Amino acid sequence: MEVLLFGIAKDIVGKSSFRFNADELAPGSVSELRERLKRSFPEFGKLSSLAVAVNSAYADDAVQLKEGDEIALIPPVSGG
Amino acid sequence: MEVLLFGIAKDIVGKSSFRFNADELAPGSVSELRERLKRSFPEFGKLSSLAVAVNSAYADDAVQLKEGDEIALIPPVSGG
Amino acid sequence: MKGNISIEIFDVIDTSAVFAELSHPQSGGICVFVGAVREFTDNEEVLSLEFETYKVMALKEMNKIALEAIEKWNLNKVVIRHAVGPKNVEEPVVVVGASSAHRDACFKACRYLIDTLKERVPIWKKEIFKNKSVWVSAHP
Amino acid sequence: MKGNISIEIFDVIDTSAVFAELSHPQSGGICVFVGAVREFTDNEEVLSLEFETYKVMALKEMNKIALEAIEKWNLNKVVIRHAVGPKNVEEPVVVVGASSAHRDACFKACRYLIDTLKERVPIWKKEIFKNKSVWVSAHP
Repeated sequence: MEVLLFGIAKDIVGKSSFRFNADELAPGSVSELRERLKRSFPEFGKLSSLAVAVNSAYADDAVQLKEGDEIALIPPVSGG
Repeated sequence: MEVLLFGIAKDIVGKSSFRFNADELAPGSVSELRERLKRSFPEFGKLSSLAVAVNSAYADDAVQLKEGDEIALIPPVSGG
Repeated sequence: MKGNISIEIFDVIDTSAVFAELSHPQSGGICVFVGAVREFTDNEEVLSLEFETYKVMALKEMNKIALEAIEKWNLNKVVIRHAVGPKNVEEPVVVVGASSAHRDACFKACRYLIDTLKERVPIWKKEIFKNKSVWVSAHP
Repeated sequence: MKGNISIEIFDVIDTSAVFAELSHPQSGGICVFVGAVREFTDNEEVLSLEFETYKVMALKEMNKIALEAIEKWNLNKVVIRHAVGPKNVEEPVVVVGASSAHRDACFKACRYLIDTLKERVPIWKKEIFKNKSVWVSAHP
């Protein structure tokens, strides 16, 4: 399971994407992904917000993740 | 004293300007001009509004008119 | 004097350079409104429009409106342009624009420019239909 | 489907043709907002900006916003364009525009397009100052 990183999320992790090495270690839901990230990278907890997109649409905490999903971390947007 | 006419005012009078032939016949104020016009051309009374400009600025009824002023009738504007 | 003003009345107005003209190093926002000729008025087909102006006064009033907007919203630049003569469907007849540090000011200023122009600037529009022509707003 | 939509993300955005693109025989009003790079943020001199996007999602969100605006204000045409990569002072970074029968709808729609783009579209802006660079809005 691959997670795309943008903006400050890319700076926090130090790369533009990462993988959960084995499928059995992948988080089962958006909320689980979010929890795990904050544990591994406490900097995520300091952001104004951290949204998650699944297959290029905003996904709330309850959304289940499955192999093949395109997942992305969306730190506070600042276009325009 | 010359009075410039625009838009429907030009159509009502049938020309783009007119003069008061002798200075002693010229109206002394904006309100007098307005009254005289409505008497000579009752169609002016039917307009949504009729403003008067003296020297290319809106002038209210009390403004006095003198020889050499540039006077214009301003029927309802509709630019834009 | 803060706020650079460009006021013009032309036979044909060009919209292609307006953003470049309103650009300013301290402007994060530029808002422009263009009014164009519509095909229908109250479901009646408009063949063309004809604009007439009292040019010397129109330019003065447009300048006053620009100054009022600069004062009120602290604008960096203002453009007000109006076309005269015959105009066909889709042709631009008026362009107003403002640039400011933040977007709220330029949106409000742009709306003020067009609303006030329509109220005060001595320009008259005649709508030409198939069987008649009408000076817009002349009668109640 | 009423309402023609043009959504794009480019390295450089061109503003010169936007009014021609939004022109429509039933549109009497066209409102366009351009966001550009400002020289100062909180009195600190900005050397340049850098925009990054999650492009596939950004295009989808921009399309959703355009559809919402068309539905709400009965627009004839909508344009949403955003630049990515490095941008210097005065360069346009975003263009949003709407055309509609009357001016009230296109003004309100244009404001909605830019406000909602700033809230939802996955684009990130980094401000580059002399001694630091900052992802805008990242921290409270």
